[in-house]
Amino acid sequence: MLRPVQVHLFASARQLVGQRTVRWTVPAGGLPAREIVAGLERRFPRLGPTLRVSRFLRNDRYLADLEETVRPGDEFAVHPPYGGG
Amino acid sequence: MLRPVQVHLFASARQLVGQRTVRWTVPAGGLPAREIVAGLERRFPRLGPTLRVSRFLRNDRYLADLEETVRPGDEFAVHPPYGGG
Amino acid sequence: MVVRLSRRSLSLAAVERRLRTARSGGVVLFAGRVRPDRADGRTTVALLYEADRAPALDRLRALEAEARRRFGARDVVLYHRLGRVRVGEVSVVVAAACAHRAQAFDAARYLIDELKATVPIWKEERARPARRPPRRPGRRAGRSAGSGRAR
Amino acid sequence: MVVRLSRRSLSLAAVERRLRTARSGGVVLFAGRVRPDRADGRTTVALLYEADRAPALDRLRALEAEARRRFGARDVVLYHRLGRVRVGEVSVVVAAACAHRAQAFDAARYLIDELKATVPIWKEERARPARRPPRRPGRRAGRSAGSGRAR
Repeated sequence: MLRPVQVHLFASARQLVGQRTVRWTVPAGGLPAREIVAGLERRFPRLGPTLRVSRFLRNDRYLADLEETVRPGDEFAVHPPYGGG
Repeated sequence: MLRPVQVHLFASARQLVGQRTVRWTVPAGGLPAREIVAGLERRFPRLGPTLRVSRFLRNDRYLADLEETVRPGDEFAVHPPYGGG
Repeated sequence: MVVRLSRRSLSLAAVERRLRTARSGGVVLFAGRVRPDRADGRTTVALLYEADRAPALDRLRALEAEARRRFGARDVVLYHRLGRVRVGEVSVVVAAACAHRAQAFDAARYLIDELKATVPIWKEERARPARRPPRRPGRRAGRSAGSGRAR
Repeated sequence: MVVRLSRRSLSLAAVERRLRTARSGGVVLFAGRVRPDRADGRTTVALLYEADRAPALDRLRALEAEARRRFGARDVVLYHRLGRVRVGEVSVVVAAACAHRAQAFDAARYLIDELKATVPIWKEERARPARRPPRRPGRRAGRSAGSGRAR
């Protein structure tokens, strides 16, 4: 049984979706990150504008690009623009 | 009896003269500050270079210029370049 | 070096203890506090801060290393509060100890600018409406024991 | 506002208490400490600070007014120690609380630069010679009980 990808949503992304974490099923060989992002927008259309200004991480590392493969059991994070301080 | 001017020397000026305060006799009508400064250099020749980079105060106020009159009983201060911090 | 994300409030005395490196001539510290005024006329009562903790700590440690490399910082403090921080409280502290003051100013400025732009921390406002009539000093006189603050 | 010349050591906690103005978004603080290293290879053990007290306080108050005028500083601390200050101790603190951080950085930088250049305070070094052999850990074993520090 394949473990899902855990998609962690922060700040405005979390508020728009109403959930902190979304489970995402991917095939055994994984998916390019851009397909996860596109899938999120299809499932949560209001998230679109936020996704276009967000950064993405796989297992706590920033993605080099959206072609990076996301595999079953990975953690995937959506970071809207930062606002600390 | 006329009170002397108290000339207060700070930092390198004090070290060169070896005294913190020097008494200076001026006539009842006072003297322009430049004559006090010239007199200090005559009396303490090693003080010359320091006097040329110092600022002067009369009664805790910076002199507008060296023509300002210094009167009996005044306090006159010699400030070499500052070095706080 | 101190890099910390914490729900607890921070005193400058704690920062001072961390910056006792005798060879550093200058320490510059920036403390950011929650301000009450908002552009829309409402009044902020608190900010809620959240972080993506592991990558945030990684970024803070990278900023510390960069401050050492670029500005010769000998000691660095990077501290951000998480959770609810009320108006007037300190939400963030950065500090850099360097041999000379110009470096320390540049390092502290770099650290707070980069922290705000590149560390995964977010804030959410808790505000109350504008022009709320002042409350009477006789407290809890009516039926409501509510504090009047947004949650 | 605090403008002070004092022989007593200063804690940042005391500065913090003075900067509790809730409306200020950013506080920048500079603390200058006595450094041991000298250009000539000797080692500073302490600095002796003196001031011409009345005009120094006048100048510090003028700097505070100027920081308010130019940078919108809402609270200012200007503190300088006098007398003997040992290596590693803080000799000067300036701090400015402003609505925004850029102003606070500019104000603090202005205050320390102007303090050094225009306030009648002077320092005199107390140093010991270069390349002194390290002292043995067995202290006061010989006939001399001297500390080896210059006075």
